[in-house]
Amino acid sequence: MSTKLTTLAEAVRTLVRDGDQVVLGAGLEQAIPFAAAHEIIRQGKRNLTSVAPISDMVGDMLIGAGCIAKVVGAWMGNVSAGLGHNYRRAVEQGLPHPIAIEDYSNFTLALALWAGAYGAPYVPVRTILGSDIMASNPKILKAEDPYTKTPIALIPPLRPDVAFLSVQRAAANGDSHVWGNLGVMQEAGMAAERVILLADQIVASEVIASDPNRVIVPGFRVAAVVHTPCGQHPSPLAGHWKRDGDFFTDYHRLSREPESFQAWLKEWVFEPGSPEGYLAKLGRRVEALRIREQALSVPANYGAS
Amino acid sequence: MSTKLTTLAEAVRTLVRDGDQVVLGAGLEQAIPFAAAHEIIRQGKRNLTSVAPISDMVGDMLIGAGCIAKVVGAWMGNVSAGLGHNYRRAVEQGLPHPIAIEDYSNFTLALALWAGAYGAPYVPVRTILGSDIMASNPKILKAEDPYTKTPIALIPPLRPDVAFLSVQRAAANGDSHVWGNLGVMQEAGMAAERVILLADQIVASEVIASDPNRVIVPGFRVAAVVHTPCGQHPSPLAGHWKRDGDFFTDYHRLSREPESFQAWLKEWVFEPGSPEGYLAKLGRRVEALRIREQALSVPANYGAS
Amino acid sequence: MSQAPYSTQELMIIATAREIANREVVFIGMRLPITAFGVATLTRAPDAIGLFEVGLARRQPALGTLQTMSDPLNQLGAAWASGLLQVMGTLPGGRVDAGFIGGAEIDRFGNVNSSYIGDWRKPKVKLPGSGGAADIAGMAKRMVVIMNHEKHRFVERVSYITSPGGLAGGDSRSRAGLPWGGVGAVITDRAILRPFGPERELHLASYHPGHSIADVCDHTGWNLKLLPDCAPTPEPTAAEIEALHRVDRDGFWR
Amino acid sequence: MSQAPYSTQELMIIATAREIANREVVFIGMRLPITAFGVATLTRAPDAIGLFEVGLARRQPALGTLQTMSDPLNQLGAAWASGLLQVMGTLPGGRVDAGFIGGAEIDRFGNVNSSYIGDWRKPKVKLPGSGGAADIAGMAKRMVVIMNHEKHRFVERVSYITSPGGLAGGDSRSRAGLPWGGVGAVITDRAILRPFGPERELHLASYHPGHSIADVCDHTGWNLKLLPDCAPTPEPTAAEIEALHRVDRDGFWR
Repeated sequence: MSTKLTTLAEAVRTLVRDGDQVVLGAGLEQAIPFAAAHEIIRQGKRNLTSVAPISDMVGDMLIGAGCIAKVVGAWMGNVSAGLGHNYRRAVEQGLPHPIAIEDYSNFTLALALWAGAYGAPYVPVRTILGSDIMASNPKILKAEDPYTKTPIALIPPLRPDVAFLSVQRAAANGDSHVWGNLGVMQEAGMAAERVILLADQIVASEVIASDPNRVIVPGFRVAAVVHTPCGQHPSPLAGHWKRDGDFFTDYHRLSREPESFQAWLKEWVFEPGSPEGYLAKLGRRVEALRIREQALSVPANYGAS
Repeated sequence: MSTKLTTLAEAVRTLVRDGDQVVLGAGLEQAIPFAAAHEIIRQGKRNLTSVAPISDMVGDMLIGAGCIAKVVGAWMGNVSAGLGHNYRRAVEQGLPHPIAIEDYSNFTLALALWAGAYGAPYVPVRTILGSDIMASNPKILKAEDPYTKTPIALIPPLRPDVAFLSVQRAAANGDSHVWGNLGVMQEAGMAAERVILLADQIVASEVIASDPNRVIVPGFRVAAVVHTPCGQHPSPLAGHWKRDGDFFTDYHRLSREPESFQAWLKEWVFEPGSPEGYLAKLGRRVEALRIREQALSVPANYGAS
Repeated sequence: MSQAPYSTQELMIIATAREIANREVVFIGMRLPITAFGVATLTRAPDAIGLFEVGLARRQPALGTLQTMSDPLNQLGAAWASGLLQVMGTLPGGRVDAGFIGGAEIDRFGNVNSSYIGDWRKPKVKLPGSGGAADIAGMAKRMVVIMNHEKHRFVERVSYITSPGGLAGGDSRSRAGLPWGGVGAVITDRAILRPFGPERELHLASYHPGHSIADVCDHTGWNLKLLPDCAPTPEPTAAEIEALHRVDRDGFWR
Repeated sequence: MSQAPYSTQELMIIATAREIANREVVFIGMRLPITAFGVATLTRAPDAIGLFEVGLARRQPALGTLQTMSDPLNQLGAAWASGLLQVMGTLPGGRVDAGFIGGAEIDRFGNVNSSYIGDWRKPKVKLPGSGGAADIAGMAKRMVVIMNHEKHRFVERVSYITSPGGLAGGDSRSRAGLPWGGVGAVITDRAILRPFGPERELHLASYHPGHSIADVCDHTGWNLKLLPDCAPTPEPTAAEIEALHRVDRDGFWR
């Protein structure tokens, strides 16, 4: 069995290319692979397209750092703190450079990834009929349902180049477990050309194989596994890490002006230099976020004889 | 919290109507709710449409008993033993009466249920292009993909009236856990108007809530919960019951002629009279099928503090 | 104005809770509607189900204040943890009775904007966007909008329809292809508006204690008409207040 | 004919295993292909992945003889347990290298019938149907058909195309809208056939030890042509036989 374990720097260097479509927020408000965004910024990737229904501050940060040319999504901001200042600056003032927006709703973006995952030429839908999303996104076509002769919207597939997924535990062979709300993790993982797992814990393959129903994206779809404890900080991870609300609030305040945002980037992205450096800088703060309560799932038996 | 617990006889009496579209084989080769088929036969339901990708002998038995007017599916027979004799007699000779067939492949039938579950007007697909399924099923339309201008097939939604789902454990509130291969259980359960769970075990709601990711069809979609230990016999149920291969072989032999099939029906459906009577008739045979091996899933923590 | 034993936000929560009937399946966003869902489950709707677009369903709200729908507290004890598609798919599936959304602008037909202020090709302000709001507005059997009542937010015509209400009024919503749904209520810090008449224009249904019809109309950017039975918003009952205090144990909304 | 140290079915299994390259993702049906997958993982393809349309993926075959894909033995130690849609969706998703199917009839372009003998409107024999075979034939990068070689099964034209091979030959498959795929091999109890030439007609690639070209042609319902390098099927190697004995520990296939 060949191992897929590697470092985050190596994974980003070899698997993310300038111009790629990248998924970073497939878990919506949990399991956001922030560590990957930091590495993308450090390596100076450019002209990326961010694909996600909801981008909590991870998208805003990448825009401010100049990595993003286009946002394909339904919502971008700072979930608990407010608007995304870098997003606003880019769209309203073209700073640090203009970005394009491809508007979706959450459900239609999920359908686009579903279509990409499972090879559907497109998916017809009714949920956004009447919405100006139909106007501002030219890829969404108006059509008529041939069965009922009523109006429908057509959502074409998205096949991202790279999807980063934060998971609670993974084995070196690429199999993994993730739980809590799953957002579009399965669709993004099945649609993307290259899947990179950020695993909070690396475990023996037997742990994963003990519960194959908890595997959302199978290992054969995974290109690389990176061990990044708390790599989703400041977002939460069910059963493992609480959300660091103050971090979002601080970011919101410091990203209000480009200068203070650059200082924030220097302090939290460039100077730490690596996931390990970031964790070290967080220091004892990370221990306060660690979940200690045990509320274990009642096991399922897979015995066969 | 109101309970959804009831008896199988009551559930079939109140929730299945003559002419209904009924799903009985959503788990494909495991978790086939045979006890429900027996009760449908006993209550003499008529003109049902069977909806399932694969119908192991449960469909054949319903056809032979005269309950089925139409088969919507991809495969019907006796998975381990061969062709379905009642199915053949109905199609080839109109005995006990003619039945209509709506042909699908497994994937396109699953898509039809997916569309029904999630309100898609239809799903476009390429997997069955070139197959005569496109000819023998007039509901599947040929069309052109407006994006690529290439041929596609359109699969319209299926919204069954009733779906019976066999699950390992359920709570009185309708929440449940099911594991092993899931077939189209989620799509059927989300698409059907009325979902009836056949639960191998009834457990406290806390057991289910301990692992919300193992819930495939949420309780709010469930109309009734019936406690039917080993109600999926002779099909298997992951971690709970082995497959009773001899039972399939015996059925295959005895269903070869209408007379011996009627005798089989009398012995295994009418005379037992109820799930409890059926279990009693199986007697010690059922103990040999019980899985005793413990291969428990490594738990997931849902702790939050 | 007497010193009410509840805050304006508490009144809004209780008014929102009253929009949930028993056994209903409702899409709840963050903050105020979650608390309202909790009040509903403790009063008129013990068997209501709350859905979250991140991929969760709950029978009761989480024990504690959430920052986001994905907080570990919201995962613990959930009735269903799944994907966005499965949970939001219940909307076009026709299984969702009501959905609660907010927004930056609303117009007289209940269309909501949370995407762009100004022309979307060159916006004055870029708002965060739809999230799941457009889907909820499109496919919940009814949507309830919760907003602060300010004249520049309650406008004749929104600059961008993120979430369709009645579109141009009358049958324009069904002509656009939406088979059901539309505005059930708009709950503000001053009043409750509901659609009325063949045009389904938003009318004043009730004004909150401490507010007057004139005050509400002054803060509305169109010529707000009154429902025939327009009256003050009923005061919270003791049972409602008690339920709210049980749900909002940290006193976040006082 | 010398007494071979393996059965015809064991030779077929080993020939099937040779169709799986390392790291490939393959759809395996029941019985013979499952065993072949096991042999492949122990010989040339240790990192191959086997998919089952009921909703499973495995890195190794189950320990023991299966009656169905859903047997508890096949669930235990699976690499992925999911739904039919997720697992079969990898086919149109373009992630499946090969798929193994059987059938009742096959024609000279490799189209397979497992639905109806005779006119489907009034069939002489109703066969079980496609199951997942049509999808596998349509969207695996190549399909491998495993059948017993009988003249009435190897026909000029099947009465119903359940699972498309080359359709009418030439570019008719891609003109039908199938963007990739087609027959990789047909493995029988007498021979191996492969498509060849611009028409992609099935040709004799090799004939099994103990059989002759004439014998294979006699049992084929069309004028079977030979591949330029047509030769006897290579004998199983000692390593292949050993792997087969390890997988087929009950001796089911001897």
